Amino acid sequence: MSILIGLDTRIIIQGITGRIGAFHCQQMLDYGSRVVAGVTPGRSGDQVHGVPVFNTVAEAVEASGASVSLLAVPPPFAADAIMEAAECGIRLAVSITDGIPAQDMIKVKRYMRRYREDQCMRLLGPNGAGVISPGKALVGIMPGTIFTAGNVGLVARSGTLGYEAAAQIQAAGKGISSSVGIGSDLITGSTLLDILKLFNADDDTHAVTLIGEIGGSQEAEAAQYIQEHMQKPVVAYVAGIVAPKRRAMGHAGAIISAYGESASEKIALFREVGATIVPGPAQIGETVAQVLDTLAHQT
Amino acid sequence: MSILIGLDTRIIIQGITGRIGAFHCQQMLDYGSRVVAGVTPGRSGDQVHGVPVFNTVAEAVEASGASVSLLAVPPPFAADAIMEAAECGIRLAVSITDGIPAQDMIKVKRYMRRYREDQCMRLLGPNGAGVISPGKALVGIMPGTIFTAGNVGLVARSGTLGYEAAAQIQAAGKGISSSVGIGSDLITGSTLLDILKLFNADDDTHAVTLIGEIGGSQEAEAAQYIQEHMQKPVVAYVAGIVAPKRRAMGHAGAIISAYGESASEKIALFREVGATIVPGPAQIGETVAQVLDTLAHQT
Amino acid sequence: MDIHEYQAKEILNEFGIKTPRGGLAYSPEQAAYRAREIGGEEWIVKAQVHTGGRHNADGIIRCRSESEVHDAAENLFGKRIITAQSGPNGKVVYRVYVEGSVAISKELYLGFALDRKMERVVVVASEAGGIEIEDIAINQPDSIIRTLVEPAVGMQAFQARQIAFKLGIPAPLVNEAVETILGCYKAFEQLDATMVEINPLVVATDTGIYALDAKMTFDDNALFRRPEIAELRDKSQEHPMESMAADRGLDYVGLEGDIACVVNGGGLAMATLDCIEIAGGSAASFLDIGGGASPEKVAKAIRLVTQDERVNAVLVNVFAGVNRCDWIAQGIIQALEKTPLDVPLVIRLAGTRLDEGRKLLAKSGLPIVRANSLDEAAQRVVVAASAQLKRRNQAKILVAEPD
Amino acid sequence: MDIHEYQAKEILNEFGIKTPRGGLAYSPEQAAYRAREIGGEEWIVKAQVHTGGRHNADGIIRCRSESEVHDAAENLFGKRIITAQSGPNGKVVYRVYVEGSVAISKELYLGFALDRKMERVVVVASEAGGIEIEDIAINQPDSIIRTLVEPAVGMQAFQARQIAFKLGIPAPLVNEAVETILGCYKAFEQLDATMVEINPLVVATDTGIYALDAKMTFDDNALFRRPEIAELRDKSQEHPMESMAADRGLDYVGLEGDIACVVNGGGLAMATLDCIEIAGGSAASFLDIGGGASPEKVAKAIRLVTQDERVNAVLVNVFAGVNRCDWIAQGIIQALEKTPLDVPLVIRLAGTRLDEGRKLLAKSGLPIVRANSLDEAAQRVVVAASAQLKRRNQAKILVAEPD
Repeated sequence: MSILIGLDTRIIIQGITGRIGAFHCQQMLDYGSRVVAGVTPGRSGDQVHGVPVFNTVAEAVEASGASVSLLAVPPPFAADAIMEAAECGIRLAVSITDGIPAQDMIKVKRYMRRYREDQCMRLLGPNGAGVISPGKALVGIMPGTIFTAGNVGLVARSGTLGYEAAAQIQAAGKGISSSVGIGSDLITGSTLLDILKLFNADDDTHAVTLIGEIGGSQEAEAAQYIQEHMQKPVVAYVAGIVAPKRRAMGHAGAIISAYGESASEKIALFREVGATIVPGPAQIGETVAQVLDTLAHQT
Repeated sequence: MSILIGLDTRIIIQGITGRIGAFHCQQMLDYGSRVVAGVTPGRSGDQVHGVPVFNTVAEAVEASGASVSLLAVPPPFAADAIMEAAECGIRLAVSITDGIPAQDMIKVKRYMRRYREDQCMRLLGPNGAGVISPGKALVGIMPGTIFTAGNVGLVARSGTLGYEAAAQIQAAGKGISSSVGIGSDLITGSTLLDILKLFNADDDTHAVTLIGEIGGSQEAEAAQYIQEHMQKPVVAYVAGIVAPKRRAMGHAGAIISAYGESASEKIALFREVGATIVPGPAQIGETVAQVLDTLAHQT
Repeated sequence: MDIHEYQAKEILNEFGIKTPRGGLAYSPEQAAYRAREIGGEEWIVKAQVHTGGRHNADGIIRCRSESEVHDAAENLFGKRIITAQSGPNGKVVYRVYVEGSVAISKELYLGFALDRKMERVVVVASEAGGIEIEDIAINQPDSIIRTLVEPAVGMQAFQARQIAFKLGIPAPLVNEAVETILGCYKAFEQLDATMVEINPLVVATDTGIYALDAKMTFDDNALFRRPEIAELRDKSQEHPMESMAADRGLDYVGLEGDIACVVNGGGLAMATLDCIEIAGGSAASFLDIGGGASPEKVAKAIRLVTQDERVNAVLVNVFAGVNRCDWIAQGIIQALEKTPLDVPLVIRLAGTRLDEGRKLLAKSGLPIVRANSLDEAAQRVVVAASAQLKRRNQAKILVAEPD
Repeated sequence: MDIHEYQAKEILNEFGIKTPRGGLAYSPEQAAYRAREIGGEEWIVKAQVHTGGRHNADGIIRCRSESEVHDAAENLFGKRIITAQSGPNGKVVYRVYVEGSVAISKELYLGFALDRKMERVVVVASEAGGIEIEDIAINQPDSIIRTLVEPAVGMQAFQARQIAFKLGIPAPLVNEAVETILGCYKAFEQLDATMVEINPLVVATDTGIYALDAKMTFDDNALFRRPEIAELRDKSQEHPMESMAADRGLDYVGLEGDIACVVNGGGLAMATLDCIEIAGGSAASFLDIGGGASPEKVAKAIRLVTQDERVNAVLVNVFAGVNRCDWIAQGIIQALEKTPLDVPLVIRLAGTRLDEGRKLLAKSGLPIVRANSLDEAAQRVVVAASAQLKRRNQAKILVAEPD
């Protein structure tokens, strides 16, 4: 098992005929992902790397039976494309687009909430790396080679820092069940907490590595969940210990930011709820390996 | 028992200092309704018929513990006032305003749906008569004298036709548990179905009188519910048998109107699901009396 | 509230919808002048009346010269256009719109309306444009595409794209079609329309997407905040009684019989008509005085319905809730004291301040028939109307005899 | 993107918010002229700089004559305003805004921002206006009113009314306050702002509600659809490096140390800084090249960070996903072939097309230090920087000796 995607996942790419869409189509196909259709309005009948293109998501889903979409759509059109996916039967959408206006994302999230929870599309990103279940499927932009199949669930807000963690875990001789890049935008489709829940329920995931960073309340929510519900060891790293101190803001935004948004506060929170803290950014791999080895020893 | 309101219901009036608000405040107080506060922005500290006035619904609710509101607010401000009630702890709002723009009502309904079902405010109207539980409380504009307490639940789309039915039931020597005027606007807060459900669950209601009319799908929904769930006899009247035949519309609106919107189709539907059909508008009272007497005979 | 085609097109132009070049004319000479302004070799002269179906009623004329345009306009001015949608009296032409001809490669249907059950705006489209939507619904129901708009976010581009592709719009024109569809939606939403219809929406050979006809109807309840729309009202297109009623804050509906009804509330109005029918009579009209009507408003209502020469009796049936029977009575007295009625008047009052109302009427000594119930009211007014009809016929015979 | 107070006021005026009469000036003479235009007996001369806290930094001067206005402006032009919010370099004054004085009876705070956790716009208000919101939050936390806006319908009048009454606005001015609050919300929403702040919002004796100061910040991601806002950008208020970076599609953050970092992604950037710190070094800056960077963009990035004279070493740390190591290598080679670096360069590449990238760098024969891991990269760049610092100091001594 794995989370979100597996061997049989059927995938479409929205914006498949664009430079970025076509590139990742090739990368995903190379990895073995089942990219079954693409969407670019007005390009129905074309093919990209052998994948048939349709005018609309509805047509692509109907023809291919896909339930997952990678969105490589430029910022001005990205919100519309996400809503199209939500409306047309996609259950998991991965938006890799960087630069979507915040109000568009407010709208998108509002729109997605119209569906009942069990029919609601899950969104990763925007500006996120996507998801990989090593050896099974890749829906995103991460380099497939740095992931070995195994039993660590990896979730990171930052894409590249997630790669760093994956590469270190690989170098430490361990493997990954699934890895998720949430994206670092102000408003994201999914949170650390959402992904933790999935790992908690996944039999193939024996431990979870969580890569947080300064800002926002996602780590605090995740820590609370770890304390109350998590049945697997969690290894946590939070980037930004020496990040530039935030200047006085002098405006309304300042008092929204709650206590607990600095890296050191977040690390303290994770320590409190029993997570294993990674001492420095270069020690992610070895810390994960230690935790896994202890686990193996216990059972 | 009764539905929606009872002896202890605490009521506010939004727009209490207006001509219509003040008039119905007096009428409701005369009937014995517990009107505990009123709202008119900028008039905090005033009194209307001894009822204290507040600037906002939040203040009025906090000071009075009210959970029900009668809204006598002019059309341009009515949607805002309904949303204020929904946001500030009101559980039942009765909007008597005639002439609220349709798009305002779309917005209001959209806004109300943000609350979970069990926290969602119930709205009667707009352009509705409200609700009366005879001998207990009146929140609306119906003349109290035409209602005698008893065991018939009465629900009507039209306000004045509801009065007609109530007066006939009274003249036939029968009484009413609660009576609800839904309002005849295109978009209403509650439907015949919503009120039927409440009557079905109310021990004091032994039979229900339903007054429908041409247009819309409320009667069809109600008929389906009667067939599947209704455990009490229903007496149905549908006005508009000789209503002017609708002219050809020649536009998109025409094909939205589904089959079954004419009075005769609606009557046929009610007949099919076992409701007792009132032969003519002047026979509502006697038909109800017969049904009640048969019921009494059976038990 | 309805507006004219040319007004709808002007509005839609502001929202980015393309229409053929055209100009309004109030005279045949102006129509010919417009044709020259527009240029080209073919023009369409279109009667500006508040009804659909003009094509079948010769309200739209194709012309190939300026003098043909002149003659077509001359033919249209003053003409009464009677269609299935116009009502039996039709609508008189006081303005014509002259439009350049467009080379059509595809005729589509596009409409926007409120779906009261779903409480949302619905977009209706079909490849089978150019004929009435009712006919499309009967003949080609599968061609109809229905799209609901989520009110939280409004219509989205992807929805418009889906429609455009299903309509078979050629790929290079899809973006223009999307702009057209979204533009109509914005006009609908921002101007409180209750209906926007473009039929046909055409794909013109080589030149793009055009609205060849356009209808818009607006929410009367929202006119207070749309003064620019309220200004477009054209009373020449309204039934004179409806028009007069609306000016007085009343709601008038004309029917075919001879009993005028003054009532409060639509439901009670319909029940009253049903009762009159059961009693063997037939209503000439009903006039809804609404809630909280003042004596003056009631008096106006009585005077209004009795202007109708077909009327043989008047029934006032008011069940007062937010109304007051004493004010109703005062209004009736005002009306009758000024101009005595020459037809019988049956009055049934109930509800708020009934006793006060009855007393006022009794004290007035006016010749009115009182009824205590709906049933009684209907029966008495039917009897009164048929008696009046007899008297009228006798009077006619009396007048006719000397000849 | 930040804009000036006077620009924010012009925008808010369009949304119905009242501000005192005022005018912009580019010279002391123009400032005095503005004062005469405005009239009255008292004026406020305000430095137009992209930072709050101008009051404490003598950026706002009250004047009682036109010559005082002239002198105040003269004093401000060219001055560097340094506040808690401005950064250590402060902001230089190139424009002043002259404003008529208003008789204040109440100073309030009103702000709008995005609440990322709630994914909604939040309205923050307080009776304790005139001081920074952080200080209000510490000193009078109970005075703060927070209101969330439901995105499906936008801010409603009742919410603005609640705020107005809680702020203790006198009843006759509540409607004006409601219009002001809703106007700010509309400006926020319709122009893709991320922050609107009016501090103080004042109740002026007898004359109404005025925005005495106004700050607006806009969503950089939405500028593509707000050209009228994008035009308001004032580069004189930006850090030159940030400004240059932004012009090249890069994201630059200046820090206090001596190691320049070129990275991809904010998270990896922060981890890189953490690693350098752990290795005993300190970063001068980091520059994020983002995703899918072309060789040209990478070359620009290298050239940009090395313009900083404080820099003793450069670290390129790229973990390529949507980026490509071969393009990164090409960019580095381009930059170095044109202008050889005079500081050491440490390169750590990983991810997509790593082998191709490494080969290109090896083949180029350029003097670069290669690292295989984050750890190694940090250690090597710290060593390189400290060696360079020594060389620099020696060079200085060598230069200094002849004297």
